Amino acid sequence: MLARIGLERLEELFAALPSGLRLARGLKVPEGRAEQEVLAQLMALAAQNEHAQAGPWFLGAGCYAHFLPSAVDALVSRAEFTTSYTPYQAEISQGTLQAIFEWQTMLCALTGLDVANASMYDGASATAEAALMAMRVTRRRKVAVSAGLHPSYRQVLETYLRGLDAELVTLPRGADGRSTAAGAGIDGETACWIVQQPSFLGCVEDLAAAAATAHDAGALLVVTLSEALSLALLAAPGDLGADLVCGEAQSFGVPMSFGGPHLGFLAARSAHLRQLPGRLVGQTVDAEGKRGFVLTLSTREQHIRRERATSNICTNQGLCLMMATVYLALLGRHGLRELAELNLAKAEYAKGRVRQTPGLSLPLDAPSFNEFVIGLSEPADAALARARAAGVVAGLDLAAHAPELGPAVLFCATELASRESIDRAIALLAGRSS
Amino acid sequence: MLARIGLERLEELFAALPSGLRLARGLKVPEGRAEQEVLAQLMALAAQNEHAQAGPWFLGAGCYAHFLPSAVDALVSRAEFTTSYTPYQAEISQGTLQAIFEWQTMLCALTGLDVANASMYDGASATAEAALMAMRVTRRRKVAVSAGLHPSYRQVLETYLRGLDAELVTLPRGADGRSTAAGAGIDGETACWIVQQPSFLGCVEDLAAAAATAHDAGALLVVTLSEALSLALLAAPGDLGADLVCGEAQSFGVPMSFGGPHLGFLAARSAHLRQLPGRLVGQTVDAEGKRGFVLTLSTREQHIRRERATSNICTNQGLCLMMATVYLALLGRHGLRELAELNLAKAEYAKGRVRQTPGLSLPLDAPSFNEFVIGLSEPADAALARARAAGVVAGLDLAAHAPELGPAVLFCATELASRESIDRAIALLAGRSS
Amino acid sequence: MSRNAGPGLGYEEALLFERSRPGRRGAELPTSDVPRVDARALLGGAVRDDLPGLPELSEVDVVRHFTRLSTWNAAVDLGLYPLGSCTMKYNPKLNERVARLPGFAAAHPLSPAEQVQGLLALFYDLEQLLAEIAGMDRVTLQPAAGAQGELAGIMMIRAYHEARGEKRRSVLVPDSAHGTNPASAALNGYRVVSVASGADGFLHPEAVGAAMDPSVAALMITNPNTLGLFERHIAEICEIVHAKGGLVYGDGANLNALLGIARPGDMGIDVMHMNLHKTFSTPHGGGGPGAGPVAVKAPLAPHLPIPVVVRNDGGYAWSEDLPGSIGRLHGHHGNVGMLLRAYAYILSLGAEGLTRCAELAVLNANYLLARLGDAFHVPYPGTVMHECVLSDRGLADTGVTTMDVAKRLIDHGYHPPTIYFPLIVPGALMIEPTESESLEGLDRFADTLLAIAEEARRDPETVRSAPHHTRLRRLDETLAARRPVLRWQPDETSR
Amino acid sequence: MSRNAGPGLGYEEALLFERSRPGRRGAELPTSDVPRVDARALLGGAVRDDLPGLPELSEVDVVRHFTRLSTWNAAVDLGLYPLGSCTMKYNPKLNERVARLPGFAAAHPLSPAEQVQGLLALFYDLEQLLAEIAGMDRVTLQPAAGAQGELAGIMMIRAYHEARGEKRRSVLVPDSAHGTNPASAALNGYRVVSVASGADGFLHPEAVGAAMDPSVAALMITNPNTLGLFERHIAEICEIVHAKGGLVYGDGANLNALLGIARPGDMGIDVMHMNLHKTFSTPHGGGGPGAGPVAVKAPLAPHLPIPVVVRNDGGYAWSEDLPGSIGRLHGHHGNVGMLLRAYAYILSLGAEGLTRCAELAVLNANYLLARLGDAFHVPYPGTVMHECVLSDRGLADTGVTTMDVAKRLIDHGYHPPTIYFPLIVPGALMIEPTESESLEGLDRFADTLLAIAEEARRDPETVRSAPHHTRLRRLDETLAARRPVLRWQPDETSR
Ligand SMILES: Cc1ncc(COP(=O)(O)O)c(C=O)c1O
Ligand SMILES: Cc1ncc(COP(=O)(O)O)c(C=O)c1O
Repeated sequence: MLARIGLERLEELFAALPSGLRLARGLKVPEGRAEQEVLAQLMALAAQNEHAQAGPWFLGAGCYAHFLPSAVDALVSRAEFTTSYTPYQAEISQGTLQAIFEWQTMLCALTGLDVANASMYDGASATAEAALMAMRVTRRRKVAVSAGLHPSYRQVLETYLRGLDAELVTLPRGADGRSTAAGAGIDGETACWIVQQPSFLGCVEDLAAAAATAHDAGALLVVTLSEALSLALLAAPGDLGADLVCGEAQSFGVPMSFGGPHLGFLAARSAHLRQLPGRLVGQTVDAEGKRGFVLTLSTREQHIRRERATSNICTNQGLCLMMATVYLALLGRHGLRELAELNLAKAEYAKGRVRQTPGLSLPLDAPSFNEFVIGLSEPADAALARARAAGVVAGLDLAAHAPELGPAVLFCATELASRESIDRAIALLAGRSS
Repeated sequence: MLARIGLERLEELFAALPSGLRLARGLKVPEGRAEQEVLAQLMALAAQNEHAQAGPWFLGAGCYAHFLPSAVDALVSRAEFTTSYTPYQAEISQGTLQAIFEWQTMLCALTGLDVANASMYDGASATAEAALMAMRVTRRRKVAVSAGLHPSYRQVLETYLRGLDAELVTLPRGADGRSTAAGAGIDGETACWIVQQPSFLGCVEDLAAAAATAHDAGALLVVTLSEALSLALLAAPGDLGADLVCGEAQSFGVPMSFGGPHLGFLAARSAHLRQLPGRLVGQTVDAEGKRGFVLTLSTREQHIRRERATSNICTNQGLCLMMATVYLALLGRHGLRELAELNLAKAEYAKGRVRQTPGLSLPLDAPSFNEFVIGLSEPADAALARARAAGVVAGLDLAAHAPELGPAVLFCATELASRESIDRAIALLAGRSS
Repeated sequence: MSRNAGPGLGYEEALLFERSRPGRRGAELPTSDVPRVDARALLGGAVRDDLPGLPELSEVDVVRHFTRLSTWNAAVDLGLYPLGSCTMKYNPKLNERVARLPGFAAAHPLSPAEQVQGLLALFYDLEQLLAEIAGMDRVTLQPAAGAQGELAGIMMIRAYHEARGEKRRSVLVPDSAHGTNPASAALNGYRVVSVASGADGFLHPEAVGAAMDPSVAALMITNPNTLGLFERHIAEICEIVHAKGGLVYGDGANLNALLGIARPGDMGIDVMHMNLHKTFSTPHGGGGPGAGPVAVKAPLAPHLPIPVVVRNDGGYAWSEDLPGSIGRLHGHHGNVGMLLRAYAYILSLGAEGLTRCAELAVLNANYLLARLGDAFHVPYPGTVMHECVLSDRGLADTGVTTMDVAKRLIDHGYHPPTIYFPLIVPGALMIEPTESESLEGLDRFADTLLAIAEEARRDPETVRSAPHHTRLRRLDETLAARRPVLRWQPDETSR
Repeated sequence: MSRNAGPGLGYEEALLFERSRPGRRGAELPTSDVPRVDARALLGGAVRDDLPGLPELSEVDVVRHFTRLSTWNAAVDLGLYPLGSCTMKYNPKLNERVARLPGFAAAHPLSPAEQVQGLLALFYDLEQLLAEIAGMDRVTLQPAAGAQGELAGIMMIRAYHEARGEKRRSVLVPDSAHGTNPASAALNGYRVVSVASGADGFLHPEAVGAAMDPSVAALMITNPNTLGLFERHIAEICEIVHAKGGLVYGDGANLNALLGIARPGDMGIDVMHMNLHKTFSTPHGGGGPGAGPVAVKAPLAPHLPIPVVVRNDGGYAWSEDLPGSIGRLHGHHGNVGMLLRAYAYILSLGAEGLTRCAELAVLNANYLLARLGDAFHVPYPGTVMHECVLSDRGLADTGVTTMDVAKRLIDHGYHPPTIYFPLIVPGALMIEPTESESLEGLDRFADTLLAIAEEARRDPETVRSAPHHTRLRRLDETLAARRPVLRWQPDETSR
């Protein structure tokens, strides 16, 4: 091969590098190892992590333990989906393209909006991008955020806005846990109001009221979700007036994987299409008139529009989108709904147990979906440690997130939670070893 | 649909069944359960089994713990391989056909013979079918078997011969563990001599001598293997005079799975092709002269020849063949050899430790591959239980299989065994908790 | 009609050996932590030099090779695969996940029973479930496929007669039977006597009665039979055989039609196998592995293969304490990975789900028969069970044969039905849709077959030269058999 | 020339919604062991009625649907996928297995650090490894892809300047840069100033010097650049930027060319991202997920995103104690599943293996350039690094464009190279073979491209109307953009 290139030594391939820039030593990276060895090493690391397959699990807070139907991984791991890339060349990427089109369609149905993109990195950055989009649409610079926004999403939003000519205001949480627009944070400068549904603390928000308030001020209502399954039970945010719906769709068949890769999404009304970030797939026809799909409207995107693009996003979360598309297809119209009802029933059962358990309380009155706050009568870390010692992961310590509630945990019950395990977890939280 | 059939009720579809034969009640089978429930139930059952991924493992004896390269399962689990069937329709089954042809080719190379079929059920039935084939070829009725044949293979052979006009004689084991033809078990009535290489107790047999003895009597030499990896190190049996080579290829990338599905094989010389049981794939051309593959010589088989077929085998072990074909392709010419050498080195190291360990002995002098007998100074079940309690599966108790050796275990060390785990296992067998 | 398939892109791929390049490897070995051993010093002449017959390829070479090969196969996961008698139903993905759990996939057959109680419990329970479904008393899970199950059954029948001091010499097999039936009987040394089916496709008591005498060990019967018909005289036939001291072996390959509807054991069957890869949805794997458990009535239980799983106070154990056993049939415990899948399948479906399988499988077969019966000759008209058999007789004047129709189906993206079987139907097309197919899928398939029948009249040459869209055109099977090339050799010129 | 692909069989498949049939379902839910809840009573108007927009399908419908869809994709596992700038190297199967271990795949981001020490140890070690490979001091693993890494880097640059009391307003970006570079700078509020590449394809110190002033926060540079050339003036350019108080951002998308050969950190780069899905072989997934860790020199370390992993006596912990941090960039800890795969990849290859990647990737690119350089116009001749850029200029008289050549490659079973990028090369064909390709594979690809060039002269219409063998012919992108149909609607007529 070298001869064909006109060289004699492999070395010469790098002649263009100024010698001072060459690395004079080998990399300080351990010697390569065989598959057997690497697997053993990584299995040893994996064995050091607590995980949701090992026992009862009630920790959610933006990353949810749901059952993953076997067909999802079986299909998604097909090499044609896994080892292909962004479907730039439509004729040889129709599999990916059609699936994205199907995802867009289903996401529109779930959110009640007209257009949805082919994924954002995660719920947090999708929320930040939604805020930026609202600022572009409204040409305003103030972003109002409910206190109920997931604290990490909130932090990411701050990161994205820092350096820009933007202002971030926080709207308070009402006594029952729901957001209020009290304090008149929404005004003629406000680009959008961002409301999480259900809120970080599990409260189901009144979106219609929020929409009215936002729209009255000429602002957009952005609804963000970290538990997308709630969309199967709660009214489509678009139907209640939301202009942008964004968030995290990890609950649709994507493994928790210590927080990623997950599946950010962003849906909007047609009117705002040109300001939407991210990839879009559209329908078209081939030279013989047969239906097919292509990436489209890319004049919004960085590879065409560069610094005037709607975002810098390029590689997104393609395979997670594929997981969610397969998942929604499997669960389908009735399955997804019933699954959401089952989640609700499990959480309501847990709430009932809490009510019956001395020493525990429900500090927030607002209705919830599959997650809610349990008030404790001792520090949460002690209660959670006791539960963990009994093999139960009983929720998230809220000390850092909502100290005003006193000792409390955020408790999530999905379809994976058996009644018996809920009983055990509540008992453990209350101080009784079960 | 019923209307199109001309019926009114589903019920009527079964009108042809005499009513007395209809099941008047529901099946006593538990109510159907959701995937999540069935998985949980089976995970609970799986958790009750000792297995080779949980700790050091030195139990072989015909079923071997080898490393399974990830690419094997990734490829074999492709739906096109998993959910297709016997490639009767060649034009739409070329994937399976070409892979079988490749397997046949590699098996010929490993065994040193001319033709190999597309699998038998397992090593045991392959050995039995080889005996039957030898009887057909020689038109003789006596089958001589080395004492070193795997006891289960021996039992299966007895089962297959029972009822036939056949006689089974056993040739003794010499003092060093190897087979001898002493006792003149091989004579003019003998169809074949079946020698396992290495023997059940791990001894490497002298096949050239066996071939000479068998051929002198006009009998065939059948070599059977339960550890196919030995073929990568030991001389090809065909080159040493074996007429039929059969056995078990589980070691080539097939999971242990509690003993099956595994991969029986049978290879022969061209001269005996017409007596070979099982499927064969052959090369041909299509209508345009392009090379392709088809099932061939099926006039040997049950679906054409019925009661005059060479066997009754129909469905065989297709997907296991695919695993082995991928495995051999990955390991390849040098990898498979080096793997065999590594197995040898691990076992020799273990032997060395045994020699140094008071209370343990090596009762058999014959050379071995990756498995050998360790003599103990206490009952094997006690020693193995001690090791197990320490998390080490230290071999097979030979009490039932070779009581004449005194307390002893059959100990197998593959590439999965680390030096440290070998040291531990030997120490545990010798009575020291490591 | 909406299209199922048409022209597309086909990848080419040479043989592994042709792709081989010196020095490549697809798997690295771990560094040895023990001293190297000089194999030759240790083993002398017993050592070989090298493995020149194996290829040298990188992991990516191997992955691409088999990925490309896979694209040349039809598969249930790609569409209807109506191979009659094979019950190519959908294989739920859950079952694949179950079989890969380390507690199953990495378990060892020689672990002491106390250490593998989960597996033994599963064996025990699966035996009970299969016995209930078949209407029999006991089950062995050892046979690796249907044919080995037949062999085991025949051996048990022999053992049964011998235990009664009888030496019976022959086995009756209907002419419509699958080839494994006579082959299994012959493999165990029985003389096979063929019994002709009646003109109506059924086995008649008279025919059996005429063939039945005290030298006959058993009748092998398939019900529904290979024409897809329920053997309506089954009870009477069993009585005739039993009256002469014979036993009835039931080929359970077609059990899918009867799940929860009727049970072979209730019809007089004494021994039967089940093909778990058919009725119980374990994947067919390009030709296996399958599993062929055998169910027996109590009188045959003493002859079951050993070991058997028994339940005692401490849990489950293996027992070889069965003096009348035919012995061992498998090197270990059978195709366990397939048993696991079948078990998960039965638990998933439950009693109602299983019954629904039979109902829909039969409905689907009759629907196809109704849609196709005008265009194709139906040798044995009437209501069928899980499959229907057509023939090419009506196409005789076009020169188009069953083989041509089958190959033309490939162009439309369908795996062809079973063809030229059963042997009693010249030019048979044996179609088994299974319960997995939807109405619209059946319609699309029927439309395609009707279009081919029509094409056979309009443009027979196109049908006769099919397939046209596959990477390879029709393959020459005669050449393959006449000049067998059964392995690649270096001098072989690749085309 | 041996064929890579040609005509074959293509399956058709409608949309999920068109396949939907009332009453079907692809997943059963577990029986509830808790009381049913009346959602409407509980939640009132917040509850919706139904989900009519979701399809109703059985598991087999869904499996066939996506299995068929998959057959319409090109993939690395099917062959050469020479998409320039994307480093479509082979993705070892081990890494897929690793990512699915329950201790990783079912771990939760909010578990207390003591409960996930294996993951934190891995984060810590991977950061060290990436820092060493890049020649930088610290690394954040949070960014989900290269572009988010760029944004993080730009934010850190802003924080760095602001910490020094400086408000810089603009970022220099060469005209050959990838679109994410200017977009990332703009997303963080910087004015983007484009710097022209030299006629020789290199960025020149003079050009940078002319654009550089104290209002410039940073220069973003890609090295090797998007022409595949090593920016030979990199050291001098960095000095110029540094001299004016600016920082240099390195786009590490092309790091594959430099592994073990040279390190951006040693050239003067202050901040850079790495695309783990390119250089470190995590699968591209049809458009992600990727991972875009950012490496920085020590002066930027105070500005890394939080949380960071720290090592203490008790093991590893998260720390948010970084007052200068730009904040959090990801809802949790980044695309961890991709980090795991990249870690396994680095451990597998080791120092030598990584260096070998670079050597072979560069060798392969130069080999293709040598084979193709006569038939295709080479806008910037010379030795390239990991990729080479050609153009369609030589074909102008045939009317065949880069687009046509790309589409014709599809007929031969190849995914086309990146086309029409970098923007400074009209009609660019940007080819990155990666180290995964074998010599014979490269030759086959080169032969194909040469044959297409030849065909363009002989029979331009065939090239211009390509692809011919795919299920769909050339798709109308203009129509899609002009009349956007971005979701399926019931009234939409399916064709
Ligand atoms: C009617 C019938 N009997 C027996 C068999 C043999 O079963 P197996 O292939 O599992 O050995 C088959 C399968 O092809 C069959 O269709
Ligand atoms: C040169 C270059 N820079 C940046 C990017 C953006 O990286 P990502 O797609 O990971 O966001 C790419 C990827 O396409 C690239 O090729």
